[in-house]
Amino acid sequence: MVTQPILKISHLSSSFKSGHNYIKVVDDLSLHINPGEVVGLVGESGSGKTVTALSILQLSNCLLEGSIELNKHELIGMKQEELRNIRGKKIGIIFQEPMSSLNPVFTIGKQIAEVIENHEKISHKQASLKAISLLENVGISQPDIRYHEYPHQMSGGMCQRVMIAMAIACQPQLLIADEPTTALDVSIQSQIITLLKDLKKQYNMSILLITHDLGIVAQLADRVAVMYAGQIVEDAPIKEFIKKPEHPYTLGLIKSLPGKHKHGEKLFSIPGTVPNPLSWPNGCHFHPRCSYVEDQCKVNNPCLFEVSPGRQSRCFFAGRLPDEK
Amino acid sequence: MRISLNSKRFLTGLIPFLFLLVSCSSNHSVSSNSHSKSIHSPGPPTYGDWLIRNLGSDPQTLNPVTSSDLYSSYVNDLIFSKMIDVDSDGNIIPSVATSWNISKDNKSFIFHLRSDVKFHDGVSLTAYDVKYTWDKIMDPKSLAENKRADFEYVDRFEVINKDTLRAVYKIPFSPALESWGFSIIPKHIFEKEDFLKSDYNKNPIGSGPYVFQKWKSNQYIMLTANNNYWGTKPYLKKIVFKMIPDQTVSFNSLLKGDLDVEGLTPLQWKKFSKSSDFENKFYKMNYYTRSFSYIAWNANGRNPFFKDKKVRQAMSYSLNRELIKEKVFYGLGELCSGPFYPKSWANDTTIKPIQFDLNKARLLLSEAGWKPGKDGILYKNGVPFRFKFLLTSSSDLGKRITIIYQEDLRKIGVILEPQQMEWATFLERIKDRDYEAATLGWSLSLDPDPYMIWHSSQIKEGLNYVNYSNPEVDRLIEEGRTTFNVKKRTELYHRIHQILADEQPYTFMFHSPSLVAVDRRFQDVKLSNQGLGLFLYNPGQLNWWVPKDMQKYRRY
Amino acid sequence: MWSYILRRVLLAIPTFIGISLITFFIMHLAPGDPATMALQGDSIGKGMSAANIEQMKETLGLNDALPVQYFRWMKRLVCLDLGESLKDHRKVTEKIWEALPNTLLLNLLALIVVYIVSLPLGVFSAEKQNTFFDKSITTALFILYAIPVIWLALLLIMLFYVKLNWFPASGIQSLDSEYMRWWPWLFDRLKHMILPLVCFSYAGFAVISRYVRSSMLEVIRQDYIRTARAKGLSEHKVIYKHALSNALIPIVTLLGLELPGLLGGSVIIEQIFSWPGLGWLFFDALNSRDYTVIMGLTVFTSILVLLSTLLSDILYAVVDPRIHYE
Amino acid sequence: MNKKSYRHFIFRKILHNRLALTGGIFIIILSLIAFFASLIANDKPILVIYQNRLLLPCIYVPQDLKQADWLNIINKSDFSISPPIPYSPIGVNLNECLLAPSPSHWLGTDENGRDVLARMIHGSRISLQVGIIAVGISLIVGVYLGAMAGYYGGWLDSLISRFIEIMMCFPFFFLVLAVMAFLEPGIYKIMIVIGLTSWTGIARLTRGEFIKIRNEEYILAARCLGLSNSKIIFRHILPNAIAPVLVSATFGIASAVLVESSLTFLGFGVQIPTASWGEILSQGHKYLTIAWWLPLFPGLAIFLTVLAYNLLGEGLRDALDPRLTGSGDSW
Repeated sequence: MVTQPILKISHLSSSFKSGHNYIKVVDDLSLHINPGEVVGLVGESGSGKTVTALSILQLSNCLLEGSIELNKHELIGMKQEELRNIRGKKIGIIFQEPMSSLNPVFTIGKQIAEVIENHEKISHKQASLKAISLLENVGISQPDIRYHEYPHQMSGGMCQRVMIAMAIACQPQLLIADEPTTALDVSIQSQIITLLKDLKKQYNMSILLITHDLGIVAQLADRVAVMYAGQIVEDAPIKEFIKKPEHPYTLGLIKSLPGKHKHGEKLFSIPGTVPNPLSWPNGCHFHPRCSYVEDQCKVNNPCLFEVSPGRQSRCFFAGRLPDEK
Repeated sequence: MRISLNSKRFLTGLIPFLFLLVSCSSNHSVSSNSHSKSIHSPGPPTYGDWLIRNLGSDPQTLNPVTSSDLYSSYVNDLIFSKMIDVDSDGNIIPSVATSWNISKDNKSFIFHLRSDVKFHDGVSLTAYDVKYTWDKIMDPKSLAENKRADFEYVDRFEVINKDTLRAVYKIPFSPALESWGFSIIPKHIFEKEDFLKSDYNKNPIGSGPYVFQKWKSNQYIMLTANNNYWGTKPYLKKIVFKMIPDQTVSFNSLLKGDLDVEGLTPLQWKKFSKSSDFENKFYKMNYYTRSFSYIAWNANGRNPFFKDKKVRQAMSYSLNRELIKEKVFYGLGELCSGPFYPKSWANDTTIKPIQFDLNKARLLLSEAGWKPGKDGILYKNGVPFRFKFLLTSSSDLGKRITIIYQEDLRKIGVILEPQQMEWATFLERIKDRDYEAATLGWSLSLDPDPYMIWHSSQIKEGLNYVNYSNPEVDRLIEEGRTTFNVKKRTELYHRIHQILADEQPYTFMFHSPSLVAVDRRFQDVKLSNQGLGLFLYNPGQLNWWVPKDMQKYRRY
Repeated sequence: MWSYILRRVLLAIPTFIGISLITFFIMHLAPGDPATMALQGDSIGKGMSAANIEQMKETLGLNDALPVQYFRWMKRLVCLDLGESLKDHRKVTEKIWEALPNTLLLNLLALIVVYIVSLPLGVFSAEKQNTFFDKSITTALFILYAIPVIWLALLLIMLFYVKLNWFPASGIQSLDSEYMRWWPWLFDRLKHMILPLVCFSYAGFAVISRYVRSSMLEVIRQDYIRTARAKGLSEHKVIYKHALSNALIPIVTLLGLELPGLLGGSVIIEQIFSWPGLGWLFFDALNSRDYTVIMGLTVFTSILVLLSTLLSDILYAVVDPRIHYE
Repeated sequence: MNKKSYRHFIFRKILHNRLALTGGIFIIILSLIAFFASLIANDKPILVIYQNRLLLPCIYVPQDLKQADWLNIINKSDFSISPPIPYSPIGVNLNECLLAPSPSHWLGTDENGRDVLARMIHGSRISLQVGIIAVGISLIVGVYLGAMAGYYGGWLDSLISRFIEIMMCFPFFFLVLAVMAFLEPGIYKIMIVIGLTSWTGIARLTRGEFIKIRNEEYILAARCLGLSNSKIIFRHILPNAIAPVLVSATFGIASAVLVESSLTFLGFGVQIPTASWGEILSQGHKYLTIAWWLPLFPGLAIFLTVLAYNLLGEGLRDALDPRLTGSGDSW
């Protein structure tokens, strides 16, 4: 049975206004998320993955083209009031820097209760009770005391838990996690990931996980989409992706994982750096750094096509890449 | 007798004055273009309405003994009564003292007081109050320095009985009588009080025509008519003194009717009051105050210029007073030739003021040994003729005259370097004789006795800070102080006038015009022709009244 | 918190002594002395003979050495007695109490008017940065700031008092004010206050709105503002609740800086509008070298300054939970 | 972005900001006028050939011609160039008192017959210098003390803060009076006094900013690199703390011009016969209803200068502080 995707992004491109011209940062991106599914959006920093996340909720002031559909409701061009009913209610979002994402002059309890009161017509008393239960739900001890504390009195990990509590306060269908663990140390990271897993099961919500850490994607995500220079270059279920990547860039990414290399060997790293949005190479954006580059790669622009059921890749030689042993 | 220089409103506005010795009634009429004759409207004078006047700022205090500034004397003259007073012609007239007789040797005076005079709190005024007031003036702790100097030669002052007092002098002292016209303070009140800090200094109790009602500091002082006043009852129900320091605002308040009386600057008088509606809204009064402005040349030898008479005369010749009178006073001032009030008998009208003549100045300077150097500046044995000229920064007209004078002096090779000073600093430099030249002014009392300013004994201690000493002038002054015969004093003072006009210790500049506008609704407005203005004589504003239909303030 | 306040108050005492010491000695540096000035009032009279002035100095105790005079003054200050004015021997506290309400009333109203107007203006121009609205508001406020106060005072008087006769131009109330019932009395006081109030507050708009704008611009770019939007809050709530409460922190310290201005009063405005405030009192005392009144005024200003700096620090802690004082 | 291009970046930003540009141009023109004041408005000719001697009287007057009457020199000279406004700022001419603006006197004459335009041109020197000298001093003292108090903290901070509080309630008039009395009275001394007493606001602001920035990461990083304290303060902290200080500095310059005019109004300002806008305005105060041009033009000049300073300051502040430019362009 073909499940209806919660979120369907097709041919999205968002560009920043700089001076009098617009610089395209996300170029013709298409992605869909099914209910209850965790999709990992992976890419080096500067590949446009955070802009994509923010564009969904239109939080970054850039020009959006294409369509973003949430349960068949087109978000781009939606009136501000309706968009507000989506934000925090239907789609929750957590950010990379939990410490600076909480308002320093309000208590964390008040900031959580604010979301509930904003979307559900319930009294302040019930909202604060619900906030306390949420705090407990995200694993914060003595929630009734913590309710009255300020963000600067809490550690990074606790702040991230508060952010999560805020995001899931109104049981959203989709949670966007923009590099939730990058700013935290490793031990806290795994706690946050297990927390996200439990919440996914408990609220049966789908998660768009944005990160540059393949390890986290492997643990949490069901499917992964790799972005490079504003485009999705590969979209595949996690297991098949790890076993056999279908794009030179994702191949390089997997090879550079520390676990994969042999003792004494030099760690593999993809030569060159991510191009600046102002100067994307024509043709395939990856061709300057690709070790399988051909002439046609430099000229025409590969499109994302189905390699096998549920798998897509943006490379002329997808599926025919020699296996690296 | 009180001489003082007024700097705040230097050369303009109302100048302080208090007393007068007996003088022949002079018949000079006030200058032609004023409308001082009061317009009598039909019908007898009626009571009611207020008079709103303007003081620049709060009077120092309302205790007549300790106060020394002009504003407090304006208010106190209405609240307190005096033994003797002065009329519009400057003659001494009886007040609380009905009569007084002078002993044959001119050394003792006996005053006879009225018995029906009552203070505002109902207690009657007796000779003991007058004696108490005199004791307080003489007591150093009451800080009444400037009044104490008048009684220098008084041997003793005693009460004979409830209504008579006697004053005995060590030597016959002609300017004596006028000094006995001080305001009498209630003994029964101040006895119990600490004299300086007493609350009655802020709400005084006197025996004058007006009772003190309210003083809101830096806002207004309100006096109400004294119903059981022993003299002729005043017609105006209330007199209010407002405090408006800014001249532009006070002038406009006059135009809007918030003020009834206000002094005008020469410019306002000339440019403004020509308009017809100003004419039929206000009387315009123009008179010479008993004051003159001058430039003091410090002849104490510390500077190489002004010890020499010729140099001083040259400096006087190079001041273009005619042009300044025309352009700064708009023709309203009058050139001054000597230290006496032009209409007073002491003034020798035959002496004409020095005319502006740069060539004569150059001649005098070269006679005095000042030869022009290469750069056009005069030199004498190597010293350039460059001197510092002190003036107060608050006096606007002083600045204008200095600028004009500086320009003319430069033409004859003399460099004048102006130094503007804040009033207190200026006073300090004058007191310590630490200056080369300075521009000031004197306001004179009625009695022309010039002892304080010109007698050589006053060089170290008193007011003779130009270091002027001339034995003949000393002799004339001393003689003038002891003779009571007016004709004799006139000759003495005319001689003094001739010597000073020749020696030019000062460059005598102007008799400044005092220009006043009064609301036409007041009747019987009379101007004194001895420079006492509208208020500083008896009856002054006590005669003013307003017909019923023109009264503005009626409700209270 | 209370130990911090106590520490600050204890610390304020040496500061206060320092202020009074410096003022006392610099005051005596300036030439001219109260005896001469008290004797002369505004003109050189007979009293100027050296003997009289010496006598006066003796009675006023001005001949003693400066330290002696300072301690005598300090001794009386300790029992809250500021002494008597050298000019008219009235109690200094009485003179200051007369003038204080007038200046305080006017300045407080001006401060309130300034903040009420410039806060929204600053926020708007920050919100709509670099739009036509922002540019026109800024230019208009600078034009207002640039007008010299002497000029404005005169233009106001000529227009509203002379031509239109809407507002009186001098004094704080009309002569017959105490006969009025309370409502016309209040209206009369307000009418007298309008013109000086405009002169006091017109320059403040530009200053405060610039600070509010730059502080708001900084806050708007913070992450928690994006979180607030992500929570689906209305733009109004995001700006006025989340952004403004953070942007207010530097404005509070600015308020602390403004308080001393309350006492200063402006000599020029008070002289032109004959407003009997502390500015005029101070200028008179300055001209007549009335040492005790000047010292009394300095005591008042320094207490207010120390209080206001302490208050602004405490307000800082109240507004910004991150800061607290042990 | 290397150093040179950063300055170039700011300059381009200001050029781009039309209002700040107009302010800047006005100030530059004003400074030129002030600099060449004696060549623009003077009764002496700019260049004259007289008794076959080439003279530049506006710049240097030889000894023997110090008191000379330049009018007949011009008539008798073979060739001479007179300045556009042939009136000296202090030349009294009593026959032309209080003339309305006319072709001969573009801005009319004052009560002593001196040409208002000539006096305003020479007065511009004083008004420009007042702002720069007074605020220059208060900036240097304020920023330095504020930085020391903010950066080092502890006893130094409380010492400087107490000193700031003392200076805040010090009666500013007294210092003016003491200076006027002891040293020769002059406007430059007053400027220095204004500077020395108005730095407290800037000091407090700088201290606040330094305390905030002191424990930012990039400062800790700089410390780890072993940079000296002074380098950290002036190279790293100051550029970030400069924004509010600049705001108060631009207001400082503007208010210094206004303070000069108020001081002159109260009689403490410039000495006669030198001209300054404040002096002409305070004279004009009395002639408001009679000679409208006396208060109008100096008031207008002060108004435009203060406005120009503010606009330039605003543009500079926006350009200098990258955080505040927000997204994209400026005005």
